[in-house]
Amino acid sequence: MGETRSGTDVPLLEMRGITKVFPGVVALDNVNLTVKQGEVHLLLGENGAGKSTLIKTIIGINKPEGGEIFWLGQLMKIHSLKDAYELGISVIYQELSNIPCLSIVENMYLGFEKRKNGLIDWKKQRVCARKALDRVGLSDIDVDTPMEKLGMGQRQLVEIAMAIDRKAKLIIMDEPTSSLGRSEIDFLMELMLELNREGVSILFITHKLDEAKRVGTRVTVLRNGKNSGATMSVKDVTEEDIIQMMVGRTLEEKYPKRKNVRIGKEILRCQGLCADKFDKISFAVKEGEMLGIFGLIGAGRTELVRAIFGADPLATGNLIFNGEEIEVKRPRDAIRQGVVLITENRKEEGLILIHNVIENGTIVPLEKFQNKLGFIDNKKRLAAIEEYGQELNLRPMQPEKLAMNFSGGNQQKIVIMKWLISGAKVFIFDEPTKGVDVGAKVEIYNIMNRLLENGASIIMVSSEIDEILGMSDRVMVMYEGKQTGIVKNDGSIGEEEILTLATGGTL
Amino acid sequence: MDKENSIGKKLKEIMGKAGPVIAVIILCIFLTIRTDRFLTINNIMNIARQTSMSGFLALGMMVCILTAGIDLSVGFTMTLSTIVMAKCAVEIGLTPLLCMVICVVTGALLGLINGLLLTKCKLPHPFISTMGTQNIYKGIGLVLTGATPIAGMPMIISWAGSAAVGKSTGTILDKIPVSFILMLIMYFIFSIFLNYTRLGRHIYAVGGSITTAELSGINVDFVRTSVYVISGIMAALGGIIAVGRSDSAYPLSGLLLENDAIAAVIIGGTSFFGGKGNVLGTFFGVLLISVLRNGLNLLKVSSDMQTIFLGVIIIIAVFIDVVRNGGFKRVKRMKKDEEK
Amino acid sequence: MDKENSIGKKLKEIMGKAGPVIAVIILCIFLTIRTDRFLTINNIMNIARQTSMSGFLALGMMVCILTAGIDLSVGFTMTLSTIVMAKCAVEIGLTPLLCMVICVVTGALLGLINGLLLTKCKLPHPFISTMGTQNIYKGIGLVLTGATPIAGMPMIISWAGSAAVGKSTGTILDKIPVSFILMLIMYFIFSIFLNYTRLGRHIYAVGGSITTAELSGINVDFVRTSVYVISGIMAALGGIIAVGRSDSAYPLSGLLLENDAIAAVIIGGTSFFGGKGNVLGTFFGVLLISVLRNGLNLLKVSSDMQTIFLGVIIIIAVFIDVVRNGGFKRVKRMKKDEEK
Amino acid sequence: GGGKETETSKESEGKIGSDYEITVICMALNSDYWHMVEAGAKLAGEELGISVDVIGPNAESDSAAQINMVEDACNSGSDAIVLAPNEPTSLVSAAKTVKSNDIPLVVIDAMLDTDDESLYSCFIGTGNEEAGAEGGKFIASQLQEGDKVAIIRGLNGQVHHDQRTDGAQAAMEEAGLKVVSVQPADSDRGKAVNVAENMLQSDGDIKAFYATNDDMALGALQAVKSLGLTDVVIVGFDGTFNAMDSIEDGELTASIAQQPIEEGYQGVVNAVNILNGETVEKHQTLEAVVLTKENVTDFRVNVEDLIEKSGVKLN
Ligand SMILES: Nc1ncnc2c1ncn2[C@@H]1O[C@H](COP(=O)(O)OP(=O)(O)OP(=O)(O)O)[C@@H](O)[C@H]1O
Ligand SMILES: Nc1ncnc2c1ncn2[C@@H]1O[C@H](COP(=O)(O)OP(=O)(O)OP(=O)(O)O)[C@@H](O)[C@H]1O
Ligand SMILES: [Mg+2]
Ligand SMILES: [Mg+2]
Repeated sequence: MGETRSGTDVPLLEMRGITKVFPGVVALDNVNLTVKQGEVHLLLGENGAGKSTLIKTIIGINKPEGGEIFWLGQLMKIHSLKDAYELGISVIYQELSNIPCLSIVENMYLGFEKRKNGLIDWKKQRVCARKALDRVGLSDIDVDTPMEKLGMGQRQLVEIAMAIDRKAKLIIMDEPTSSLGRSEIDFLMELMLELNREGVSILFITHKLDEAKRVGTRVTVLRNGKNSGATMSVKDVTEEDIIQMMVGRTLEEKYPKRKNVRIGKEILRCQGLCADKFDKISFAVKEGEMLGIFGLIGAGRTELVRAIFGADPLATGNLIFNGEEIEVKRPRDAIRQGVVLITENRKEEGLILIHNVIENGTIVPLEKFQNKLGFIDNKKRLAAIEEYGQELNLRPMQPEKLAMNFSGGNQQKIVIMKWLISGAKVFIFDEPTKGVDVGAKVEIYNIMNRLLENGASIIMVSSEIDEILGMSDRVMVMYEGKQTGIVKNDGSIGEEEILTLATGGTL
Repeated sequence: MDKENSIGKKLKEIMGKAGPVIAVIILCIFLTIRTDRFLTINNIMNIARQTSMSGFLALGMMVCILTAGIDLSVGFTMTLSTIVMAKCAVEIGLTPLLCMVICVVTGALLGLINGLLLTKCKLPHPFISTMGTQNIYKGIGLVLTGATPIAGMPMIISWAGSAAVGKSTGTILDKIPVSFILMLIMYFIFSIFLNYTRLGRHIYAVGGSITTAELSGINVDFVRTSVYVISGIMAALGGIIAVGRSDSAYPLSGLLLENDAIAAVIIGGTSFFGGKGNVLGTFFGVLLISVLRNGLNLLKVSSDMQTIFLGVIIIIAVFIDVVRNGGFKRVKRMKKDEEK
Repeated sequence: MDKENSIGKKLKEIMGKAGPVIAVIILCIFLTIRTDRFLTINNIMNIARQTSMSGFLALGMMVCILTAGIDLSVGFTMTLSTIVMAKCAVEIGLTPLLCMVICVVTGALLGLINGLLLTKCKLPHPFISTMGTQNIYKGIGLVLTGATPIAGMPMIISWAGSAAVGKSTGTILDKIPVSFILMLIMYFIFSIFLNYTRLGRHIYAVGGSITTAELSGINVDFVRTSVYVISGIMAALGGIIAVGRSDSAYPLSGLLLENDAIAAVIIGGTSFFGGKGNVLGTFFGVLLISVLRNGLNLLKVSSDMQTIFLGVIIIIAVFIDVVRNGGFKRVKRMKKDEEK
Repeated sequence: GGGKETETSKESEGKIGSDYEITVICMALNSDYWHMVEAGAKLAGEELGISVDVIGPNAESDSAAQINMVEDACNSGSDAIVLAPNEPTSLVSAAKTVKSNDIPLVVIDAMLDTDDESLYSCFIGTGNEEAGAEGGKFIASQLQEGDKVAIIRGLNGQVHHDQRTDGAQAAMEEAGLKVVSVQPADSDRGKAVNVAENMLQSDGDIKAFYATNDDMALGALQAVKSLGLTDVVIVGFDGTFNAMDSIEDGELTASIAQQPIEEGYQGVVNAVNILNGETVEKHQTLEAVVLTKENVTDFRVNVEDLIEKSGVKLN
């Protein structure tokens, strides 16, 4: 690893003094970054540190106010994405970027169509696409399948196939693993190392420090749009050092302990829940208890919790709330009982991005803010926002600010605030820390702990074993829509047992 | 971020809300200078009278657009409601008040059909369903009337459309049209409704993000159906005024009215993508179009040129909105909005 | 998932593409039974003739809708292009071929304006910009002609609109209208264009997701501008046929034509949200409307009832599409699409 | 022709030397017909030395716009208003507005649908129904009893098209012709081609088309020509220049011409007379002329002279 094949020491990519200002924000302030030939370079930093912005300046989406970019020692002039691709730079964006209604092969060659006599050569494209898909382990998928029929992880792999097929010298991956499960991640890590051996450089952005350390050669950390310390060799730093560089302090514990929690009576019981993607699921949660739900990608966890919440139809099964059977046909039936879902996709399903914190925070229990005549009292709404905003440590604490202008972690807090204000009792979190930086993660865990201390129950769906083992009282594991076990997380089990269950084995 | 928030943003915000107001004022000043007939009580009352009907229609259109919808059938919903009312009044001879109630109920029902097509039949976009019903309502109106106007409305119906507030009091009250006052009252009610009631806020939420609204426990189908019912009711009310004004219900009265209503709403700053907009903006959007039409008439500009002016004004008003909202930045977001 | 994929899905897929075809066939069978005038060569040629103009307009509208856009100005783009052509031919006396070129160039320019308003002036939605230009183009046409038709076109121009392929050959060629053949050729060209050229595929991509298209290095502004230029050109070509057919260019010829074009495209299965649709569907969408109009005329259905039928057909056609595509499930996704 | 009366009215010129402002509001300003009304009105204005404004909405179906125009005219300093109401019932309320402003109102072309004679000072026009009947009789004179005839009309719901249709239909049926089909083509030439084609298809041997305006008649002509038929009688309405060209070329059979120039001219002259305190005849009827190949050239020369004098530009 890390040996330069060209024999020269000319860096592949060198960025000097990059400055990028958005109205009101200095997103990048004099940032330097050097990617050598044949290395896996890590770019780390908190949410909003400027990582995505930096890579967007490489490919010409953002025009920086200051700074220079060199490609193999030459000043790089990129006017469009095409120029970047032609130089040999491929990008896998943070937000999945494919066109759902078009087929895999179309997506792969979008903008780079192979042509014969001026017309698109579909045959050749299919052949090439087939090869590329085989390479990333999608050999059983037809190249003409519409993208929308694939799962999130599969889509991510198609994007990687695309990058490989373009014979890039540098592949930039902006959080490619955030929607992947453990085995896919392992596969991807292997693939990265393999590509690297073939001489491809990789610029890798992630919030998962363990995987970063597994593949990284060198690491650059950004903090508030500035370089935080010099670029270092991964061998020379510990995870703690990196966290220190990212957040400016050390974190005492990654998974804070709960105090004063009293696990009380059973509050929600699910019996024999069945639907399309899951079968005969039964479990219960108690007051003050956190139940973790683990599974590999496509295990059906999201579908399960959405069905409990009434967002998707449930075929059969009973929901018993506080000892009484309830019927949940739509989300509002669940909400009325105090069972709420914080979805995976906060931007599209949790927030109204163009509305401010007050609107977002009070939309569920609007009737609570009505005066005697039935009109909404805005003073009461503001007071509630301020109260809960303080409690959740919302930053910045500006009730009139639009949700779209908050960072990822703070957006998650607004969603939680909405449900806190509605007086929910059972909180179902689906991947609550997806794409959230290490510092903000701890804040979210603290909020969860406080909820539990106040007697609420939590069901947490997560793909990170660490998080599951670090936070839950009990763990339910799912495999291909079936429940393979519920175990107490009292130290008697560990990663291995959970993974056995998650791959269909028994303990 | 914060600095901008303080002064510049506040100013921008005020400008933002006042945009159409400023346009109306500039237009009025220009017209006052160019023709001494403009700033007379009579003319102002003319404008008031001419504004009322489209004012009602625009209000209904606005709530639809706030949910990211649209109601293309609004013109012929109006026509058909008034035809039903006129038939009841003139041919069956029901009491005028009952006839008016029937008119409003008809409007509500026609709106309900639009809403149900969207929420129950799951037609993908109200553009399509209301384009369909627009033709249907128009056709039914023509069939019902045999394509001839129904005239001879009872007094009370005419009153709403053509009477003045006072009667030979010798004051200005004799000139203020009742219809305009009714419209003002309705705008006031809507500004309360949209800002201070649950349904009102839910309309904004559904327009802001339909999925989030659904997952927040809002009865999205109810909200989406409601706005078309509201639009139907507003169309019927506008229709009562139109009938009063012309003392007849005729089957082509609704032709192209949806265009003016949409234009007024968009000029008034309501986002075409839903979730953003206010009653005041729409009011001034309606006013801008009325003043423009009146002014061009007074300046004896030919109707062909008026058509051109209207087109230009729609584009300029929206363009100002784009620039005002920070142009590029916002547009980037908009583009994202459009995206699947 | 997989089982469904095999048989049922395949069937659904074929049905999906064949939807409007089946509707056309059913309608034809019905009409053949009900009136012996329907299935005659003369009548089929009538339908062919009556289809051509709207066929061109629908093709242009389709590419706009494929990018999740819309071109409301298509009718008056047609009108204005033909007026310019007619003025060149009749008043200036340019050679007919040059006049036709001028017509197409005018259409392209008018389309370009629509495109630039969207991409350069960043107007938020083509609904607004083309509603504005619709009025502007209409007004300019009225001013240019003084609102009276321009008649007396040179032969060649009339030829495209009214001639038959053959001339006293005594065969069926004498009856096949040139305009229909031209339309068929254009549909063939478009089916190649949309499926086998980069711009064609990029149109689908932009409609599928504008942000992703941008991120994939597609010049989104170019694509979006192009479709309006294409729409303008199609409108102009449709216009040449319309002029040839009626031997005159008149300033209200474009009134409401956009409605038929949109209806045909949507009936033909193109998604209102962009990214999905094919030329064949649009062809049968256009045909369905023409056959319907012709059939209702033959059956002596009053024009009022025809209006109603058209509305009902729009709704039913789209509803079938909803059911066909798996109703609920798809609608859920659609809802997400609409969302910000 | 309207020429004769024009000369006789000239005598009254001396009496009037005032600076009246008269607004003429047409049904629309979208056809030669209304431009001829404009020409007549302008002509009268020149002769009488007063200022005449001619306005109108851009579609005959837009009565709301016309109501607004009447109100705005009351307010823009007009001394008298000459109105061609595009919707006889709706415009009654506008007439009331005019009355309440104490402005004399001369109605031209089409009557208001009201029994209240105090609303207007006088009416000048051809009855559309009577003119339609003239057309019907003309067609009957060209055909045999029992022949099939089709009518192409303007938008359903537009009253003067109703009247033109009714008049002609009644006259033709009385003469023993068979009216096999009445379809609207929305006053649109392109649509008329389709409609005529479909009519010929569904009813075979149609011997005559009657259209309630010339554009639609010319559309029917196109359809007849493109199907290679001859000997079909086609009669339009309005006597537009396009129609006159076509009649001169022997293609269109006839067009029923009202006297728009005379209407406009008399409208203004009567308004001035009323302003001068004279009494005028309440209902003044102008004859409709059936233009055929025989009389069209003379008629046209006269019309062109008058228009040229008025300074109104036609296309
Ligand atoms: N188009 C834009 N307009 C305005 N501000 C922006 C824009 N894009 C990014 N920003 C701001 O720039 C800063 C850096 O954002 P960026 O997306 O680069 O963060 P990041 O490091 O990728 O974070 P994450 O880990 O959450 O992806 C943030 O404060 C963000 O709000
Ligand atoms: N928004 C979506 N659009 C299309 N497919 C989706 C969407 N969300 C989930 N899926 C797909 O549905 C299938 C079931 O996944 P589901 O989300 O239930 O699994 P899971 O156990 O929750 O795993 P994960 O959430 O980690 O993907 C997967 O193939 C997934 O990729
Ligand atoms: Mg990022
Ligand atoms: Mg999931």
